[in-house]
Amino acid sequence: MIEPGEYFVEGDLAAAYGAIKAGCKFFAGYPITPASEITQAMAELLPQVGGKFLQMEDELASISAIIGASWAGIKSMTATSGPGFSLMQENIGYAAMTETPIVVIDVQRAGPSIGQATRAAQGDVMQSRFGSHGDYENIVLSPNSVQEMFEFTVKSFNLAERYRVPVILLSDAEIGHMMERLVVPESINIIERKYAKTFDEATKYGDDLVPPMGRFGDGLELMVTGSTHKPDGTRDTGSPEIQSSLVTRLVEKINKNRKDIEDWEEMFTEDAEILVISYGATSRPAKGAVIKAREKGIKAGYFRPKVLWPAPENRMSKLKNIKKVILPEMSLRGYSMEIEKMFPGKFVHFPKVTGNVHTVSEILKKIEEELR
Amino acid sequence: MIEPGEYFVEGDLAAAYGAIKAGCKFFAGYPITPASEITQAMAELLPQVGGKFLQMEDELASISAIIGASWAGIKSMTATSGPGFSLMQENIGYAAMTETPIVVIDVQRAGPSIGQATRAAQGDVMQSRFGSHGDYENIVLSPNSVQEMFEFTVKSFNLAERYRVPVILLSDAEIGHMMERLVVPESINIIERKYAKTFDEATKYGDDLVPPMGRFGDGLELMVTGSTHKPDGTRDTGSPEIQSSLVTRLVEKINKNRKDIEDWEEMFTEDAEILVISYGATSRPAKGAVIKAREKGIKAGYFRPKVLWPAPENRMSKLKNIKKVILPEMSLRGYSMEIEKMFPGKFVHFPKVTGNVHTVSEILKKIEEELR
Amino acid sequence: MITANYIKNEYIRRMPSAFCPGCGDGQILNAIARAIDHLKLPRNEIAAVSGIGCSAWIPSPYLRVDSLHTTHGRPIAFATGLKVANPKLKVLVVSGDGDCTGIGGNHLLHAARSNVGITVIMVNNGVYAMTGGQVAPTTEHEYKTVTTPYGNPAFALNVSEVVAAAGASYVARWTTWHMNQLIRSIEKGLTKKGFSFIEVISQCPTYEGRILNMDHIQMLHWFRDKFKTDEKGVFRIGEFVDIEKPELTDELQKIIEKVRK
Amino acid sequence: MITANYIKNEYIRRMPSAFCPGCGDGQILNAIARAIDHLKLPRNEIAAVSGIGCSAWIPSPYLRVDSLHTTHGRPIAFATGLKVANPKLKVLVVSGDGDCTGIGGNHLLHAARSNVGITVIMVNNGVYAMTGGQVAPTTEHEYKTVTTPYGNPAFALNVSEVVAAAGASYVARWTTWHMNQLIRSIEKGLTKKGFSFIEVISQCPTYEGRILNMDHIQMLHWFRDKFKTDEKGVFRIGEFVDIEKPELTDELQKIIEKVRK
Amino acid sequence: MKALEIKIDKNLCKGCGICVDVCPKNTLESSNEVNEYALFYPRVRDLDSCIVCRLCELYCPDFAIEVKEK
Amino acid sequence: MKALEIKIDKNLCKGCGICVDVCPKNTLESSNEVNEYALFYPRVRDLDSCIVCRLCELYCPDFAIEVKEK
Amino acid sequence: MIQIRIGGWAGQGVVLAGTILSQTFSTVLKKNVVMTRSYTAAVRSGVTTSDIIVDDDYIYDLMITEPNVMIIMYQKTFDRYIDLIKKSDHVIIDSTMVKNIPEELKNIYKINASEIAEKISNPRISNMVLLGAYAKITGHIPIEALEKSVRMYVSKRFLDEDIKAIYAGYSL
Amino acid sequence: MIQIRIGGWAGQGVVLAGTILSQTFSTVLKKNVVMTRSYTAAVRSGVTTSDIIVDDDYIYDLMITEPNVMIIMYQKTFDRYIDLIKKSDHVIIDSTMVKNIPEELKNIYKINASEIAEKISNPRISNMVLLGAYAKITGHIPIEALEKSVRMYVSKRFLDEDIKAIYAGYSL
Ligand SMILES: Cc1ncc(C[n+]2csc(CCOP(=O)(O)OP(=O)(O)O)c2C)c(N)n1
Ligand SMILES: Cc1ncc(C[n+]2csc(CCOP(=O)(O)OP(=O)(O)O)c2C)c(N)n1
Ligand code: SF4
Ligand code: SF4
Ligand code: SF4
Ligand code: SF4
Ligand code: SF4
Ligand code: SF4
Ligand SMILES: [Mg+2]
Ligand SMILES: [Mg+2]
Repeated sequence: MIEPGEYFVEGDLAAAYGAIKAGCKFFAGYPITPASEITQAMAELLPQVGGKFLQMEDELASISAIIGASWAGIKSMTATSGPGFSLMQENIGYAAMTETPIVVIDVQRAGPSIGQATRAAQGDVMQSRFGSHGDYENIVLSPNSVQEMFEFTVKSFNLAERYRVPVILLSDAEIGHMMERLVVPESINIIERKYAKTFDEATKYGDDLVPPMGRFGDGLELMVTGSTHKPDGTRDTGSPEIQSSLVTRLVEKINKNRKDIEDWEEMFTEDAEILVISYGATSRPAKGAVIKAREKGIKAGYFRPKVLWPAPENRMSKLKNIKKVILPEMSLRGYSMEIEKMFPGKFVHFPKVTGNVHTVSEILKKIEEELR
Repeated sequence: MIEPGEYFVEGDLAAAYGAIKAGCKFFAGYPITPASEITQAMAELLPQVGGKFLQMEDELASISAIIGASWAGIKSMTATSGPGFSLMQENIGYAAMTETPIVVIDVQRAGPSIGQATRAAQGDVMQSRFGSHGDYENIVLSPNSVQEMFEFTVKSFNLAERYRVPVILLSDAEIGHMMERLVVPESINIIERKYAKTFDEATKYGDDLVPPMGRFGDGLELMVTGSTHKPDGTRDTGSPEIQSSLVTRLVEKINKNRKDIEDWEEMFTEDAEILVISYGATSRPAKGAVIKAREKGIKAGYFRPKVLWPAPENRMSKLKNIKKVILPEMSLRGYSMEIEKMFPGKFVHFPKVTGNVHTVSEILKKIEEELR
Repeated sequence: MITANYIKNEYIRRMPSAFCPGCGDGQILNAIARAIDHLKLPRNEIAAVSGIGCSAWIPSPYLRVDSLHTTHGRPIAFATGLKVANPKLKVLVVSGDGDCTGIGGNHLLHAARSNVGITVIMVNNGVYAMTGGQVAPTTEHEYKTVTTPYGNPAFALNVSEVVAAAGASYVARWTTWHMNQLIRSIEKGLTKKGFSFIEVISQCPTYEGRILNMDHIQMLHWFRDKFKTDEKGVFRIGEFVDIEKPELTDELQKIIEKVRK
Repeated sequence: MITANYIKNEYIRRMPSAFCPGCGDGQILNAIARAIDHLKLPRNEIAAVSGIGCSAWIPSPYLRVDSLHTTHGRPIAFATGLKVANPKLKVLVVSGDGDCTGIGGNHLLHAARSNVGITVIMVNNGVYAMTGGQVAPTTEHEYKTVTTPYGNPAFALNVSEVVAAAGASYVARWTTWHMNQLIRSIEKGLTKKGFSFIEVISQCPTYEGRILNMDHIQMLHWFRDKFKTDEKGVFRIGEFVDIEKPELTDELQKIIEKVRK
Repeated sequence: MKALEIKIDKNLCKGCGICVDVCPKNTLESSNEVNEYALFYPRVRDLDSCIVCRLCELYCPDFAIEVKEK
Repeated sequence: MKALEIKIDKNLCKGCGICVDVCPKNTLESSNEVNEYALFYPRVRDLDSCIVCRLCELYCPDFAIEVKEK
Repeated sequence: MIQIRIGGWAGQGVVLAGTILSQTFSTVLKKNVVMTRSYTAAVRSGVTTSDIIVDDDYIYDLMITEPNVMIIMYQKTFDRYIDLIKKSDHVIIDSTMVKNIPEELKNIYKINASEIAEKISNPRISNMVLLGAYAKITGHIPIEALEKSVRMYVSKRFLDEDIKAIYAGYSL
Repeated sequence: MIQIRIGGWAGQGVVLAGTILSQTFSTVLKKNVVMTRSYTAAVRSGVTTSDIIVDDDYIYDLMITEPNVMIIMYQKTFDRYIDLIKKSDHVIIDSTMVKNIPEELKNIYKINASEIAEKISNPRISNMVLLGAYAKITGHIPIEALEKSVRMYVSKRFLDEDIKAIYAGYSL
């Protein structure tokens, strides 16, 4: 099943391959353009590896089902796009609260609302972190090629299992529907879940703030709840301390491990005066434009967060010589608040919301304009 | 009904009074702590003014129903808390896309997920702006007293009708369940919807970017859709230009009218060196602490956005002498990204997530600490 | 005699439609327009609400009345608000089987239960057509679709039976072969005080056709031959329920009158 | 003879419960524990899933098995994932009438349709108890609650009938007066291959009591006197459905075997 | 009743052949002529046989056929 | 069978009286004694009348009553 | 500034007492008042409190910090708030419900409110008796103001007995 | 860099042709390739395109900017992309489907692909005929590489006729 080697496939299919390689054995989903191809591929592939696929009645059910399955010790995933992603928000919060490892792929399309289903956008960046109510942190990855659709899906599972959080693979219609070379390597690094062997073990955590997870059916008599709870799972909806310590740990679990989670790519940043920050599909032409700008003698740099949340803030805060930061993205809001926060007074937004990715020459032109 | 005069009521009830006074004639909702009291009050009050109340099967249905009712020309509202607010996100985006005036009250409780239902928090601030997928802007108000629960509800309806957007009244369990004096004034400024009298009128807008709204039943043969559409409502899911111009207008409609929408309160800001920014319940002790600090000779200032989104960025960017900004809030995330963005290098976060509001002395102590 | 040309000029916003050749959705549009015409309903007293799916496009944009094209699964909930806000409107929901019973099943259940006076036409093509042929709640056990490549492990919902059990005032099922009966049922639905539900078995040549291995003419013939008023289960057609009981917006009006006097 | 003390020691995580005096939820907990004991099911082979509501607290924390206390309305969907992921588990859902048929109605419909082998016990107390006595989908027409102060304009859902129509393998309705029958039905539900649904009419003295103007003893007597196997509508008790048909996780297993050989 | 003319609007007709199928009198037949969308629209085989029952109009999904009465 | 003792756990009993109601032999009765939650728990009226049918145990929502057999 | 906590058990009318007292200060006496309630998510039973803050100035602090007055209607509540009780100026208890009082606590007003209430009509109006006693003991409010608030809030059916109860408490 | 647009109508096998051609470049010839598709939300009918970008370097631009090659299978598509066609180096059309060609356009390869396809088995494989013709006309790919790609992608059932079709196109 999915032999190592070279394939020419679309991004959605590569994500499904990645999930299978990561050990995903359960997928529950609901069709939606442009993510249906992931769903369809999982329907086809999962039984081949002894896994199970369910098309559910809606997205509320889909995310609920994968959380349920995760507690049975099965790596689980769903895939959707904007409208379905909005519906999943309540239970993304539940997964964060109960520390359930799940992977959710959002193949972004042009919104808001129904918008343009087949066209690309990056309008869900803030939602992917703040879409559910209350305080929590999750992890969001942003691939920019078919190869990364595969690799980042594997990585999403690894991070989900490692930190017991919902991980969002935030793709878009461009990358999801694009076809490109995919190389499936011989060996892939897979992180497996740490199981608690006793009830007691499941209530304790070390420096990483991540308690080992119990599994239903192992006889631990677990209590899992989305209500505020003590470390042993006992519901407590009245104590200030329990609320504070639980929520703080859930957030700190990500913040404390930022160094391990943050991921980015950069080029020409040492001496760059103008920096193009970009992610996902847009980062392809952004990089191309920076290379072209350098050829023209412009001191341009390129910086690309591969993990959007937590953002690579440490690294960004060290990029001191920069005079201007351009953020091209397929959204009027996208990542701009984060980048403006990191580069106050230097920030230039360059949104494009036509459903098309920026071109190299558009970004190059913008770089040149901003230098004038 | 609800005679002018003095009442001693809880915040939730004051919001229901405000809605009735604003001319709300339809409420569809689903019970949830701590917003159920609004729902129950509307069930009781609406028939008295010839209005209609429906308890729906869930929050998805509730927000759908009020959008439907709004298109029949009826001012409509719903009220919920975090879990229900998450479920409403898809159709908040739909209301934004179709430019439907509705009011949604979110009485925040301690989350994430089920959390602590009766206890206060401010964790939904980012969600209230970014909770739905894609690019849109809405308006979010933050009351800090029972009186403001009343006044801001009226104002929410006014802004919704004026700008044809979903308006969120973002309250919390503290303000919603607190009892205080409410003065219902003799006369209240109510903005009524501008109706299009012809199909053609409904397709055009002026400088404010807000087209007059058609009403179902008036014979205009309207086409309303959450898909990308031309100004006349014709669905167009393929054209880059239509997508771009529609979404840009939806966002610009708010940005362009910021001056009219932004609202805040400030004190001692002229010469303040340390500024406490706060909103909602927390702004009460924050203001108290600043007053106490001044009594002690500390050059403290107080700044409180009454409208959280759009944020009073113009005003904030002019507060130049400030050396430090403290943001006490009942959230680990809350409004911090916005304030950090506005006051880079000066920002001090002071979250409290116990379900209790900060006390005056806690904030005062923090001010003193930060001065050291 | 009513001509199609007259119907088109009077009730159809624009043609050609975006439907595939031979798609039943066009027939259903034709039926709806004729029912409205038979009843001599002024167009401004009708509002059409639909969700997302091929069948949701039947009224939006093709039917020349106020139309609200909502989110996937929610048209009945939107329609409920619209109806309550203006009870004078005849509110017509057109919804696909996925829209109506997949993601939207709960609203259907509760609209039937609360007996809100709207008319729901559910287009049952046994598949999620718009998104490319995935399994629907109405797909038969073991059928192969793009998301059940090895056969559907679940069973098809007998939608009309469920809606009847939930308390609807009027429930009927026809196929696109039964055009006259269908039109008659839409008329009855639109005149019914309470909640009315009309299930139309319809052909989707593009995706359902692939599943059934039939073209649209074959499907129509299958509808003609297999679906009977004395059949069992999902093959039964006819009127299942036709009763009178208090309607929701009436009840709300009564409350107002009671409270205010 | 099985004593309550033995049941408590063996199956109950902790007492006293947070339920009001005389609440039927405690009786249902008692019934569930006894059914498990009668079947001699090892506790680690049972998983309890519940949503939000008073009745959701029956298994969480009181039943001494793995328990997943989920979001409001979704327990059946969570349970479906859990069951599919580990078909060896007996997955028991305990859900209130609001949780199960209000916000969660759609999942109920589709679990019944797809015949997933879980057991749902729905506690029907005719009201949203946990949030303070609001109208539920099971509240009778014209009843007064805090959100229907002038009477319920809608009608009560006959839940078991709807679930039967949707395709469940086993459907029964009892009341908290009918403890032995209830226990027997839970046993049957837990041994049933397919989807089993047990509706329990239960007393909520605090809120339902206010609506009906009865205390819990009066309610129990009302259950005894009014609910009969030969009654009509919502007053009918007994076993409504008891059939065999292919179960979802079995079907998925068959697919795997088919594909891999 | 007799038909004066049966008009098929080439720009609307999608060549599905439903009209041909439902016509009780075999008045219509498939053709090999395509419109600009490459769809084969039907043609009148025998106008005289038409009884103006308008079943073709009733079943046509695309409002593409029009039977004009004498 | 005869009962040796009928124990009502004061800390669990919520005084609902369901046991009193369902007992076929009137073995139990309500009392005026309250526990620390101000709930009136029942008492044994006539131990000898008990037939150890354990209906009280079956119906008690709070696992508060225990019938010990001789 | 006056800070009052009324503490009892679910169903004892803690919130009603708090509301009537707050309204006395707010609507009748034109003070600024904030009243907050606390109860656990369990609707069923548990400690319930009404916290009242009264001031001539605008009220900034929404949480009680140092209560001047503790009105306690239930033993478990008494035990829970023992620390605050020790620091409070006035402690008023329903001595029918709170019997277990540490020796060292001297300055406690013990009102057999439930018994008095039962004599008037039923123990459920013990909260009103305690309000009357509060007016007398602290002198914070004239009894007439309290009466006015009761008349504004309580429905006709219960008005007579409630008025009787506050005067009974006042005249102790 | 080579930029190719294949344009046709829904159902003509535009995406399949694009995929096989892209794979020829990518998997067989080891070039970098990005292929994107465009179609309207209407699943039913409409203009469909496959855009292919081929480069020795990593591909940054995901959108076709200046196509070198236009392969057009349908009149409406031809009309829509007339501007790009004018600027393109090579234009290859299925002359059975595209008949209406402005006079001034000279440099167009007219391949009666549908007819040839029909002769082999059925008109649905006209896309393969055009791919064969493309290989011949542009010299971008050896026909053997194309054949290899077809063999990798196409299922056994259709393999023979597809191979025949590419060689038919190639030998024109
Ligand atoms: C929340 C959400 N989920 C999924 C979709 C994608 N979607 C659009 S239409 C559709 C199915 C339509 O099927 P049906 O209702 O049966 O209509 P048909 O196309 O068959 O007429 C789906 C899943 C969506 N638009 N929104
Ligand atoms: C999404 C969401 N909406 C609303 C609520 C609030 N809520 C909690 S329990 C409940 C109703 C419970 O009623 P039911 O299921 O009948 O259980 P009961 O308490 O009557 O046993 C509601 C509406 C919630 N927790 N989540
Ligand atoms: S895909 Fe099916 S349902 Fe949709 S228009 Fe085509 S034939 Fe009709
Ligand atoms: S409120 Fe009703 S359902 Fe909830 S515990 Fe009390 S009696 Fe039981
Ligand atoms: S009117 Fe009747 S007979 Fe004439 S062509 Fe149409 S279907 Fe045939
Ligand atoms: S039924 Fe209509 S669309 Fe179909 S072939 Fe006849 S005229 Fe054309
Ligand atoms: S065992 Fe039976 S007879 Fe004895 S007290 Fe209990 S219910 Fe009564
Ligand atoms: S049934 Fe149980 S809780 Fe109720 S009174 Fe009897 S012993 Fe107490
Ligand atoms: Mg369908
Ligand atoms: Mg209930």
